Amino acid sequence: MTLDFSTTIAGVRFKNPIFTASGCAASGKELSQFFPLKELGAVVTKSIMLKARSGRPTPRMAETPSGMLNSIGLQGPGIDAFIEEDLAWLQTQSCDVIVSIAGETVDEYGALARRLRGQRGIKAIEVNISCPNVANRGQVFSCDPVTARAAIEAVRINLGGEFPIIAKLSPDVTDIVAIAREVIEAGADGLALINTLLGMVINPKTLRPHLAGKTGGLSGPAIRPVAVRAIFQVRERFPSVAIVGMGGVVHGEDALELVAAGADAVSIGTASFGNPMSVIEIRDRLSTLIQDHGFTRFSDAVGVAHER
Amino acid sequence: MTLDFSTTIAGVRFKNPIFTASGCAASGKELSQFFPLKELGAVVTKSIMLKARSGRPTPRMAETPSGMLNSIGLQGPGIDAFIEEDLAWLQTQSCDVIVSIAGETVDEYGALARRLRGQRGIKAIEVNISCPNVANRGQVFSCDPVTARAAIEAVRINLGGEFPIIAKLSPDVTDIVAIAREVIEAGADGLALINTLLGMVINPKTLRPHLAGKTGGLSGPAIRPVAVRAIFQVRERFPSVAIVGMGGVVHGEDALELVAAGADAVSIGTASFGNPMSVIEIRDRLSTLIQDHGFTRFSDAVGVAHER
Amino acid sequence: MRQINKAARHTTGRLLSIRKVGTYFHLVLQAEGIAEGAKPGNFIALSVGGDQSSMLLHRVFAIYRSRQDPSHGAVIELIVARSGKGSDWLVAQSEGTLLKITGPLGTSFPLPADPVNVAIVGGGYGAAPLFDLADHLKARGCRVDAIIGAATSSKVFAPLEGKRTVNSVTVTTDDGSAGIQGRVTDVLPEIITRQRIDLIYSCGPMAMLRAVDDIARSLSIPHQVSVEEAMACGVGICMTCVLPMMRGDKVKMVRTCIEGPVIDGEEIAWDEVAR
Amino acid sequence: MRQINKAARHTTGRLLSIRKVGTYFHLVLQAEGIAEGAKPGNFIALSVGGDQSSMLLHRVFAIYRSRQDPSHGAVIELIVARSGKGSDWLVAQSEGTLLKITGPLGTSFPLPADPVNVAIVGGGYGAAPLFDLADHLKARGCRVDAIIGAATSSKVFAPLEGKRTVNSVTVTTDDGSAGIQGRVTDVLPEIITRQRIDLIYSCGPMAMLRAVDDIARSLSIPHQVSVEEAMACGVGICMTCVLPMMRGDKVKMVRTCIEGPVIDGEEIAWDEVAR
Ligand SMILES: Cc1cc2nc3c(=O)[nH]c(=O)nc-3n(C[C@H](O)[C@H](O)[C@H](O)COP(=O)(O)OP(=O)(O)OC[C@H]3O[C@@H](n4cnc5c(N)ncnc54)[C@H](O)[C@@H]3O)c2cc1C
Ligand SMILES: Cc1cc2nc3c(=O)[nH]c(=O)nc-3n(C[C@H](O)[C@H](O)[C@H](O)COP(=O)(O)OP(=O)(O)OC[C@H]3O[C@@H](n4cnc5c(N)ncnc54)[C@H](O)[C@@H]3O)c2cc1C
Ligand SMILES: Cc1cc2nc3c(=O)[nH]c(=O)nc-3n(C[C@H](O)[C@H](O)[C@H](O)COP(=O)(O)O)c2cc1C
Ligand SMILES: Cc1cc2nc3c(=O)[nH]c(=O)nc-3n(C[C@H](O)[C@H](O)[C@H](O)COP(=O)(O)O)c2cc1C
Ligand code: FES
Ligand code: FES
Repeated sequence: MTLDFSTTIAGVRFKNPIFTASGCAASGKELSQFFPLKELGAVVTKSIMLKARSGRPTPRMAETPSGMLNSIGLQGPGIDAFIEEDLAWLQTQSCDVIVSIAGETVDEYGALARRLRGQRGIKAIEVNISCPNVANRGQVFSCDPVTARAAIEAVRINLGGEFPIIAKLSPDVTDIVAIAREVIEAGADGLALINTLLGMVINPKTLRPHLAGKTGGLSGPAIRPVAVRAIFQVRERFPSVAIVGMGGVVHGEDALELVAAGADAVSIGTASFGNPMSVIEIRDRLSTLIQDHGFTRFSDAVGVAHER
Repeated sequence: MTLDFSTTIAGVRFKNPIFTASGCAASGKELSQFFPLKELGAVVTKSIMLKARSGRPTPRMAETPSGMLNSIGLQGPGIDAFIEEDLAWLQTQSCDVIVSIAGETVDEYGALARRLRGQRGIKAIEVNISCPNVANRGQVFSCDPVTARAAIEAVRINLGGEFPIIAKLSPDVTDIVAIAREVIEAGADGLALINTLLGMVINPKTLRPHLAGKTGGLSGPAIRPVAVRAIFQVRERFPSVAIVGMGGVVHGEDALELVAAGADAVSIGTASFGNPMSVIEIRDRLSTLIQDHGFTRFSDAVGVAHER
Repeated sequence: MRQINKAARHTTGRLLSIRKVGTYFHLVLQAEGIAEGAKPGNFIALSVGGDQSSMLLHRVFAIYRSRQDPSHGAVIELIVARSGKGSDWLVAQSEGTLLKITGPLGTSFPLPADPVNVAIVGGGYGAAPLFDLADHLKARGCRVDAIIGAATSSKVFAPLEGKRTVNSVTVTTDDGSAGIQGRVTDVLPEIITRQRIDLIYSCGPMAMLRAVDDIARSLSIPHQVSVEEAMACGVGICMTCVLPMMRGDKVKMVRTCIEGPVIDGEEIAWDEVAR
Repeated sequence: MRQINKAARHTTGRLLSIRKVGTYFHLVLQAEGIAEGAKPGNFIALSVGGDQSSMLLHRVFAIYRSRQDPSHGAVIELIVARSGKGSDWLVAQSEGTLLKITGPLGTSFPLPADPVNVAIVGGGYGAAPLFDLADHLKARGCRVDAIIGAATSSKVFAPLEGKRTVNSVTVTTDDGSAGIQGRVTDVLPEIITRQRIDLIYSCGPMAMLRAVDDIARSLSIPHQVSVEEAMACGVGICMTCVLPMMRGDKVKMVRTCIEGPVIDGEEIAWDEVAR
């Protein structure tokens, strides 16, 4: 019995369901010295903005129990340099690429989408409307149904149906199902669940916030139960929407948890920081586990926790 | 130099700022074999409801990375038996007591408050409007500004000003400052921050939700950065409201983090499950740390992270 | 009457020895202030994983034996099975490791006043505390017949000293690799009849306990059960370890770390127990 | 030109020995596939805490020396200071522990083509990689003067073999418990003049590096700095380790694990560095 380990996200097929998480693999080059990128289901690139951006000052990170806070602040070269350099390089690696974009305004989301139209070597667009590391928390589009919808509509209109749209949501909301509904109605083909939780660490020596940006995004196994819950809730309400799950996956068992809750694919973030081979190890372990459970197709395991 | 380790919550003085967390010390008796309860700033009792309640079926817990999920479902003997037995016993221990109450309806909150009026040996009432372990998530009063306000108003009116009211809030909201504002306006003298986060674990063997109640509340060090952030945000906006902080405190250093963020007292929950002496060890360590930082009064350390 | 052991202490003890016994591990722990007051059926709770561990909750283990050691003072012995991340960590420790121990906890096996005929029924590591109990029963003049079951021979816990204590040992294994192929309940009725058993004690997996209790109830033989529910604290403060039990004519969710682990079989509302 | 070491591998290596040196610990690790390609200035990243640890992120350490060991093959040596929960765990390990190692990482010290006069300036454990560098410099015919500073004598890292390699060693301590009381920068200008220093290499706390760079800039002496920024991954994927650097006429936030740790002093926009 061989396993069909492929997965389909909004009509697009990926050879396996293990992706990098946006912002946790830069644009892929750095991990490629440890394994060929085409071993992955997809490389999800760091959220790119319209203009070059230097991000927040340091310290930008704090380790927390079974997790970490980051406040990178979407540092990046801007969409033009990204397309010319990073995307061009990725195209030489015969790997599947999902490009993550982040705008400061609804118009910027539109402009980013326009800029990506016609680019080769992209399988889908992940729309980060949930980054907590921006000065004005009002900019977290996915915390408000109205702005969440507006950002996704802007992307949809400007993308012209060329690539599937995956909307990345924040768990820091009272009702994630309600936000999911908005973005699905606005044209999202899939959802990425979850972005980081807003957190803070106080430095016990200085008694001041440890991060220069004060607050940061909490990731890692600490938040996995929140991710599983969010995926489960959204999958329950929207049985057919594509879900890319993420949040604290370190072992193959963790990936299986997200899959059973309803994830069609699983992105690996923080785990790579402590072990650059994590993505490969998790992929291999997940494949074994799924077969041990008697599945012959990965897709049959998706959402299995909802069965009675 | 001796330390004034006392703290004042809404006009009431407690000999030290370390409390038990509601639901993590039963009604005190069990811990009293390890240390005298009067060593604590206060015992916060498990949230009590109007009627006896058997709670949720087992499994009721899952260990998670640096945390745990629980779905106890507010098991308890009901307010009458609580007053007659648990509260009466606590009165014999010369310890300070904060009674936590939880209702299923606004009226029940009112009825609970009425029932506590005139009871001796109570220093304050904590109003749990944020328990995630109830069948209908709509019952999480603190997830909605309107119900949050209504529950606190019902308590205030029925309590007749006899005890200070501490409203316990959920972090599972888009804007915790907005909820804090509502309950303060409704008459809360203090806030308890934070209750557990809604989470889920899937059993990797059965591929079904591990908890009988499917979802549970996430507690422990995993959520500490969320607690610190919530306390910091609320303290920033409401400099003079009393805050009882909680969430993932295991060491004295962790307690200091919450204090620096703005907590006037710190409750210890999950830590006691792995070490019943935690509360005492944390109290002693916090006292040392505060003195090492040069404070002579505990209250001077409260909120110090907000200074520039 | 079963009574909660109120002598519980929290202390730090040294792991004095650890050695493999079949698939189990036999641990000897220094436990000053804990071992002295322990009664058969009591358990202890351990912190696992060390200071920077991601595991916060207590792990609980039945006390296999407690005794006064000539060179190490008060010690307790455990029989530990690997069954997850905490027990994996525990059995990987070497002599000298310091462990945080809380105990003795829970109820103990009530001892009969008269010298009656007793059956002890143990499944897997559940057999461990029953041999200590047998010692006490023998001292009171009881006849003790042991029935020890397991999935396979390496999981049968029946130490030599233990076997010597009791009047007879019947071993059953699911796969027939030791003793009689089958379950403890396949041999129990016959032994009850032959030895005119007055009283049964059992400890093991919940499914076994229930099957034993069915037999005990049908023959109206008193049955003391040591149950095993997932515990987060072991000391009565978390309410996770509850079991539905009859209290008067009502079913109540009762903490098995406080009103158990040793419980009257007939008090358990088996039909309400989650599976 | 400094170039990132592209030979990075992820492997498991055995801790071969660990021994205290002053307040530091000297570790020898088996590092097949890593040690072979390491250059002076490179570093490695370790996972800490074991399987159930609450610590997820890499810990990075400069390679003190890498060599071929007759009995253990390719090994690397580290000098580790206790400065937090991960390093506490690391130095508590005993011989035989298996560690996940990623390396060699980062840029290395560029070596001059000609036999010039070099000053190496090390602060605390920062002195460690400089002695290996000195070896290479001596092989190219350079004169090497070492200035080693620390808060106190037990934190001065100046091993005997290292001292033999260089032409002179000047030790400074803040408290005067060893060598000259004061800072490395109190003695550096005089040594620069006396030995006609052409090139400076430094490694140590950021404040020291900055002070050394001030002197280097004012005298227009090329200065290669090995910086230390908090790192979560060490391999270029997290963007936490950035330092503001001049790129053309712009200040950019540059990853010090990829474009560093060894950096041209004059490229660092010190005024923008957070404190
Ligand atoms: C009264 C009592 C006596 C016991 N005596 C023994 C004994 O003598 N020898 C032995 O090997 N085991 C015994 N157990 C079972 C032992 O407690 C579990 O095997 C152990 O806690 C599993 O921990 P883990 O970290 O390996 O598994 P994990 O699944 O990682 O444990 C996670 C959490 O769940 C709890 N948990 C999981 N399974 C159980 C379980 N079966 N019982 C209680 N808590 C559980 C743990 O305490 C921990 O808090 C006993 C259990 C009880 C209730
Ligand atoms: C290029 C480079 C080379 C280094 N070489 C050495 C060496 O040879 N010997 C030595 O003792 N130390 C060295 N350090 C410092 C060492 O990395 C830190 O002391 C160590 O990571 C602290 O980990 P911890 O768990 O003890 O502290 P924690 O504060 O618990 O660490 C938490 C997190 O922050 C990171 N972190 C904290 N402090 C530092 C720091 N100063 N530098 C980098 N990351 C940090 C850790 O990597 C970890 O991810 C070097 C650092 C860098 C950047
Ligand atoms: C350092 C860091 C940077 C991140 N940057 C981004 C980003 O640019 N865009 C984005 O959508 N998510 C970003 N994330 C969130 C991750 O993609 C992921 O949603 C989150 O970390 C949870 O997964 P994990 O627990 O596996 O890390 C970042 C996370 C980390 C830790
Ligand atoms: C087993 C368990 C039961 C709890 N029961 C209650 C409760 O009855 N009422 C309440 O307000 N909070 C309850 N809580 C929440 C705690 O009081 C506390 O807010 C939360 O656990 C975070 O603190 P901690 O991380 O220190 O545990 C419970 C938490 C746990 C783990
Ligand atoms: S295990 Fe916590 S109450 Fe029984
Ligand atoms: S440490 Fe992660 S990018 Fe440098």
